[in-house]
This record gives sequence, structure tokens and C-alpha cells, in this order.
Amino acid sequence: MNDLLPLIVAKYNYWMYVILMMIGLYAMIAKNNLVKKVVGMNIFQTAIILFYVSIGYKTDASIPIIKSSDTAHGMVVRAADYINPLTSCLMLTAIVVSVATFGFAMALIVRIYRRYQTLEEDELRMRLSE
Amino acid sequence: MKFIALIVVSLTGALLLYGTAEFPDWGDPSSPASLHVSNYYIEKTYEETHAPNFVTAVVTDYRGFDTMFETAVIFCAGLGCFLLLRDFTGKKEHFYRHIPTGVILHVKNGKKKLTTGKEFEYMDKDWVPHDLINKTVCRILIPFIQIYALYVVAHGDYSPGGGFQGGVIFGSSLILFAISYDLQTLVERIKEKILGILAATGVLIYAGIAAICMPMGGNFIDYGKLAPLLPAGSHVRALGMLGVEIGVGIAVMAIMAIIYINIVSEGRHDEGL
Amino acid sequence: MHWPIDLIILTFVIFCAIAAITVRDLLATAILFGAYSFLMCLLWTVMGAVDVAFTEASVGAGVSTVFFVAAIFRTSRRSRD
Amino acid sequence: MDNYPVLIVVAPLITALLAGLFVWIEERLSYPIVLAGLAVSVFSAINVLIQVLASGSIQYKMGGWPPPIGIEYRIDLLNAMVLCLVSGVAFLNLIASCRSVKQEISDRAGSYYTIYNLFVTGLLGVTATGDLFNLYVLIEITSLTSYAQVAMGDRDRGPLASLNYIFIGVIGASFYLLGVGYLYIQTGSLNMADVAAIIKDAPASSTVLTAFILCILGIWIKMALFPMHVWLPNAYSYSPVVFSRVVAPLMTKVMVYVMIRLMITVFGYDYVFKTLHLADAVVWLATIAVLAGGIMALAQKNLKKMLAYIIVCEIGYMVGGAWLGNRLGMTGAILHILNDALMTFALFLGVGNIIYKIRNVDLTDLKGLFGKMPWTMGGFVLAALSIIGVPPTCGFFSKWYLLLGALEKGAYHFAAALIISSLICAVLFFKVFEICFFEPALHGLENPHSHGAIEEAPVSMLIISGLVSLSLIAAGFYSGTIVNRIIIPFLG
Repeated sequence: MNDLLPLIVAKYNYWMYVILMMIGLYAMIAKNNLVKKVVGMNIFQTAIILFYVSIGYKTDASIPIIKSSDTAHGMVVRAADYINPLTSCLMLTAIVVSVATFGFAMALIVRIYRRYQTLEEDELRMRLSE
Repeated sequence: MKFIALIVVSLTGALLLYGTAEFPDWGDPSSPASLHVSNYYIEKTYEETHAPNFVTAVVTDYRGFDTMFETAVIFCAGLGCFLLLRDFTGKKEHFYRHIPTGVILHVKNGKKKLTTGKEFEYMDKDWVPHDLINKTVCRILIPFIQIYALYVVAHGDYSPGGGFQGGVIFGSSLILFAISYDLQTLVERIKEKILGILAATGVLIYAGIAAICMPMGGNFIDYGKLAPLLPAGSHVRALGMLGVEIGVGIAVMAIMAIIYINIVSEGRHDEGL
Repeated sequence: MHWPIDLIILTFVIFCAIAAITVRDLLATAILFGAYSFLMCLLWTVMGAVDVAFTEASVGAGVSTVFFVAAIFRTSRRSRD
Repeated sequence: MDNYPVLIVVAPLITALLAGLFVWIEERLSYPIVLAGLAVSVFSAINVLIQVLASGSIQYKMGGWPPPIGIEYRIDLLNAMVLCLVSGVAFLNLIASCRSVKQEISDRAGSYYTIYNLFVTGLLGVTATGDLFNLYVLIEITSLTSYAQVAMGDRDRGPLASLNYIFIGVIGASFYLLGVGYLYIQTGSLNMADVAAIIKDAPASSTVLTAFILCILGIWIKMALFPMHVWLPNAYSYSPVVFSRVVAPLMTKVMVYVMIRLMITVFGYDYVFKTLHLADAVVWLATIAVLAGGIMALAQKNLKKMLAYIIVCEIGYMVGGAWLGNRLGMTGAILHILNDALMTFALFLGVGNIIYKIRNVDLTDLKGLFGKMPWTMGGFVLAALSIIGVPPTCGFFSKWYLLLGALEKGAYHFAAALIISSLICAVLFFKVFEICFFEPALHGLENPHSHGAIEEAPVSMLIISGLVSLSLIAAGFYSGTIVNRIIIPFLG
């Protein structure tokens, strides 16, 4: 049992992000209510951010802000002390993108409800066809 | 429909899990992702840009081009909400209650609004009457939220935070103002025109600072070339980053307010949550 | 060894995600969605990415939930599935 | 001035923001500002093309940082050609549709020009960038602006079409981002050339294979290749005229360019065709896409929907050509990017002029159009002939290369699909011409004074439509030089 634990720890984040993504994807495709689909879309995007952040993690490394001890002259900065700043930078952009899409999708939902008075996919299809 | 979804989900899930088979372990410092480029950032950032926070240095300086387009993305969202929801016609009829006598006035397509207060009270199914405790607490709280937001923008280089997070906090203080009072007071206090101008100028500040580097002889986002413009002896790149952060903060603050106002009032900017 | 915190929060995140999708009332979905964002922010703080956590907290838990509730205010709370 | 490569992308961005600012100060100024931005972009795109033709590929380091550290633009022949195409089409479209914007989006035309220019910035950035993550951010800008513009069109169906477009667009963009993540965890860098160098000598691992499948799947979804094309017909037919005229020719072609860039530059020619054995399956998928697009187009009642399905069919050509694996197929695919963009632009210009005069374009409303709008229909006929593949026009030459590539590769099913779809297009367009030419106009039914008098679209729209239709023939004549000067050296 005890050799199984490191294996789980080694890949746990990556299995979990796949499960989260699949929850989001399932909600986007199978759910009937438009708002639920939008929530599924946001969970789908947040799962990818989880994947990127878990790439950048290093065990017992501190947050990516330089310690005052390292800034003294002549002190060489060891890369293993800090986590990977690049993935954090990329994920700031991904969060902004997911908020922008989420805000715009909510505006669309308000607009659709104002015109059709329903947010259910099947009722919408009926009202569209008549 | 649910059956197709299950098939698609299980297929993509299997593909992704197959991909993770040969991943390096989670968190080991010798994985290729944390060796190649990210070591350069960790070792060289403080020397070159004098900014303690690596992430802000990478976001605004090394990969500043990405962040400019990220700000353009949030600008597109705000503009999209404005274009989609805004209707200038506005509601025609308004209801007022004359408080002393209790008579309800039905004003048809009145351009002029009666002054609510002692004499008249606004009556509308969306209009939420002011709650005294809520109003006073928020009136005390909002200035401190805004100061905190300015702190977050200003200290982007030193502590976690930066233009985008500060802008969102400032925007949410405006939203808190709209919720605690009512949307009408926020729209009167901060005109839609000012929000529109602030949103565009914020992103323009970012793109402008980046574009000024070109006539100064550098490539597109080369803050180093801005040295002649800034006081001598200052850390040019750190100041360039700060200027860009301020631009992002202004833009995001205005855009959060625009999106909220348009969603909550269905574009009529009269009554909302 | 601090990795147990990470595992626990990850399992909470998945429960929150499933709950946010299956619950019928949209306002409950909004609150669960805010909780999901907050737990994600907690997870990233544990993993050291503080900038991303700050952004997710202010944006995911903060402004997205406000847009969500504003949109529900203008549409309807009922959802058939 | 060596800043031209970045000027192509930044000029439309800054002028879009200026127009967004001037909307609140002086609304009338926003149109000239946006037009100036696109003019600067076209000018610098042509300069870059001349520089690249003269001295090989250009490298532009953002912020002065060397490539793997910072973002870089690496403009080579394929890049320069598509950049000129995108900026040229966007510029001409803005001139041609100034009046139709006023007609359809009257009260907020100024803000519309801002989002139009941001859309063009996104497209130009996608074409010019040499960085994988920067490509994702720009795909996101292109998508978000196109969601907004689709939602602004038809009052009733626009928002719903846009919401469906969002769901599928987000899945596509996120798959691409995931593919970049899998590449990053394997190579540690985001620059295209750097990643290619690391992948070339690293043993082929399952991570790189999954990264390839995810990136290509994401781009296929954004490209609306057959099984994933569900969003395209609604999105393109319910969007405002000015937007469908710029998105139809450009959006899908730029995504085909991105697919070719990923296949050749990032993953390498031999990795895609030697180590992987997907090429034949993809050519079969392209065949199905070509046939399905054609058949569905036959079933349409609305002209815009019909053209949307023809686009789905054209994408099948390009994907099939690129995946044939031999030089002829790839040449045909790249030439088809250029030709198809021009043909679709000419078609949608014609449709836009018709919509400007007659509100909706169901096939029954097109009665007697030749009498009423001779010049527009002339341009439309020329574009239709080019889509069918009649020799003098450019459509024939790219189909010719695709056909030769298919026969050389032995993919007879793809060659058969090419010919059958040309016939289907012929049937489609002659059905439309038959309605427009022979059936008498409905006298006095839809508008009182339509006794056969010529009701042409305004002159500005006609000049552009005529210009583009003539350019189809010019592109036909010059396709030889285009292939020899641009495509052969690029495939090198």
C-alpha cells in the first residue's frame, strides 16, 4: 500500500483536472438549461487553469516573490526555491478570458430571456420553429 | 442527448488520461517545464527589471504583448455587452407615490423625473427601497475598498496583485455602491460617457506606453528605451510596468461597471438589483 | 508533508462542481459556483501561485457571482434540469 | 523602418481604441479613424511582403527579448501572403459596407467599428505570431469579437446563434490551450521554433501525440470542419451583413493557415506524415466534409445559408489538400486559402448588395434580379463561376493542384469528391441564376415602384464588388507567379 501513495500523489492533480474538465464538458452538452451550460463552460475553463498551475508547482518552493535575502548583492538566486512564474503569468490571461466570455454569455442570456421568456433548450426550439 | 454527451465525455477523458501517462511527477523541480525558460525568469528578473514579483515582471515585461491583448479581450467583453444590451429608448411610464397623501402618480413618457425624497417616493417593481443599515455601512465601507484597490494596483511589483486585480476590486466597489443604494444614483454619479471614455483610455494607456517605445528606437514593448523620458537613475522597466498596470486598472474598473450596469438593467440604465 | 491539504481541497472542488451542476435552483447554482471559485483560489494558494489565486478570488468568487446573480435577477430562478 | 511587422497588428488595435474613445466625444470621427488604421495595416503588410520576398523571413522580437524568453514574430512567405490577404479584404470590406452598417446598426455604428477593428486585429495577430500562447490569446480576441458581432445581427435568432457559437468556440479554444499545455510540460518553452527544435530530437512520446491531437482538434473546431461545423451556418447567416462579409472569407481560412503552420513549423513534416498514420483517415474525413457540405447546401432555401454550407465544403478541400502529404496537395491547399478567400469575399459582397436593397434573401425573393441589379449580379456570376472552377478564374487553378495532388497520392476518393462537389456547386448556382434571370420580377408586390427599373446598390458598394470580382480573374492569371514566388520557396 505504501508504494501506491507516492504514485497517487504524483499524478493526482492531473487525474483530478481531467475529471473536472469532463464534468464541465458533460454539463455543456447534456444540460437543458442555458445557464447550466454556461456554468459548465466556466468549470471547463477553470479545469485547464488548474492543469497549468499544477505544472508550475515545485515541492517546497516558495511563492514567486524574491526574498530580501536574495536581493543583497552577490547572492545568486536558486531557481529551485521559487515556483514557475511562467505558468502563473499565462493563467492570469486565461482567467481574464474566462471572465470575459462568462460576462458576455450572461448578457446573451438576458437578451434571449427578454425575447423568448424561457431559458430551456427544448422550449426555445419549439418557440423558434413556430 | 445525454447518451451522446456521455460518449463524447468518456472519449475525450480517455484521450487526456492517455496523454498524462508520461507526465513528470507533480511538483518535482527537475521536470522540463521548470527548467528551460522559467529558470531564466527566476534568475534574471530582479537584475533586469528590478521588480521583486516575478509573475508581474513576466506578465507586463517579458510577455507584455500577451497582456496587452488580454486587456483588449476584457475591453471586447465590455463593448460587446454595451452593443448587445444597451437600448436608449428607456421605459416610458414611471410611478410615483406622494408620501403625505399616499396618492400614486402615473407619469406617462415623462422625460423629467420627479425628485424623490421627502415629497415623492419612486414606485417600481424593480426598485428596491433603501435599507438604512445597509446604506450607512456601505457608505463607510466603499472608500476603504477603493483605497485598497489603489494599493493593489500600485503594489503590483512588490506583492501579489496588479492592474487587473486592483481594477476588479475598484469596479466591485462601484457595484457595491449600486447595490446598496440603487442603480439610478450610480448612473447619475458616474455617467455612462465617463465609463466609456475610461475603458478606452485605460487600454490606450497600455498600448500607448508600448507604442512610444518604437519611436524611441526600441522594439514594441521595450521599456528600457523610455529612459530619456523618465527622471534619471530610476528603474525604467519597473516604472514602465507600473504605468502599464495603472492603464489596465483603469480599463478593468470601467469595464466591470459597464458590464454590471448593462446586465442588471437590461440596458435601460434605470432600475436594477 | 503538506500534500494532504491539496488532495482534500481537490476532492471538495469536485463535489462543489458536481453540486453546482445538478442542483435545480439557479440561485443555489450561483452560490455553489462562487464557492467553487473560492475553493479553486484556496487550492492555488496552497500550490504557491498567489497571483493567480488573488485574481481568481477577486474575479471568480467576486465579480462572476455578481454577474450571475444580476442575470438571474433579470431572468428566472427556475430550471427544469 | 523595421517596425512594420508589429505595425500590421498594432495599428488596427490602437485605432480601434481611439475610435472607442471618440465614440463618446465626436461620433462621426470613429469611421475615418478605423479606416486609417486599416490603411496603415495594409501598407505595412505589403511592405513586409516585399521585404520577405527580397530577403527571406523576418524576425521581430517583442520588447527586445530573445525568442524563447520573450514573444517573437517570425514572418515568412506564407505569413506575409495571408497577412496581405486579411488586411486587404478587411480594408475593402470596410469601405464597401459603410452604408450597410448605417442601415443595420444605426444607433451605435461608432462602437461597431471599434469591435470590427478589434476582430481584424485578432485575425492579423493570429497570422503573424510566432508564439503558441500568444496565438491562443489572439484566437480568443477573434472569437469574442465574432460572438459579439453575430449577436448583433438578426433581432430574434442572433443571440441564440451566438450562444451556441460561444459553447463550441470555447471548447475549440480550450482544446488548443490544453494542447499547448501538453507541449509546454514536455518541452518547457512556448516559442514555435524552440518547441519544434526540442520535439525533433526528443523520442516520440504519448504526451506529444496527445498535444498534436488536441491542438489539431481545437483548430478543426474553430475551422468548422464537417462533424464540428454545426455553429457556422446559423452564425454566418444571422450576423449583420458587414460582419458576414469579413468573417466568411477570413476566419476559416486563417484557421487553415494555423493548421498548416502547426503541421509544418511546430510538429514538423516527417512527424505528421511519417511517425503518425492519421493522414489517410483525415483525407477520408475531408472527403466526407466536401460531400456533406455540398449536399446540405443543395437543401437550403436561403442564399446566405447556402453560401455558409459551401464554405464548409471549401474547408474540406483545404484540409484534404494539406493532409495529402505530397507537395502538390500542400501547394493546392495554400493556393486555395488565397483563392477561396477572394471568391467567398466576392460572393458575400454580392449578397450584401442584394440584402442592402431587398431585406431578406430567400431564394423566392430573388426573382428578376438581373433586371434590377445587373452590376451586382454580374460580380456574383463571376464569383460563382470561380467557385465552380471555370478556367479563367482563380478557383480552377487551386482545384487543379488539389486534383493533381490527390491523383499523385492515389487518393481517388478525394479526387472524386472534388469533381462531384464542383458539379454540385454548378447545380446550386445555376438554380439561383435561373430564378434571378428567367422568372419575372414580382410586379408591385414587395415594393410599389419595381416595374423593372434598375435599382442598383450604391456606387461605393458596386466599385468594390466589381474590383474584387475582377481580382478573381487577375489572381487566376497570376496564380503561376504566386505558386513559384511564394508557395514553392516556402515549402522549400
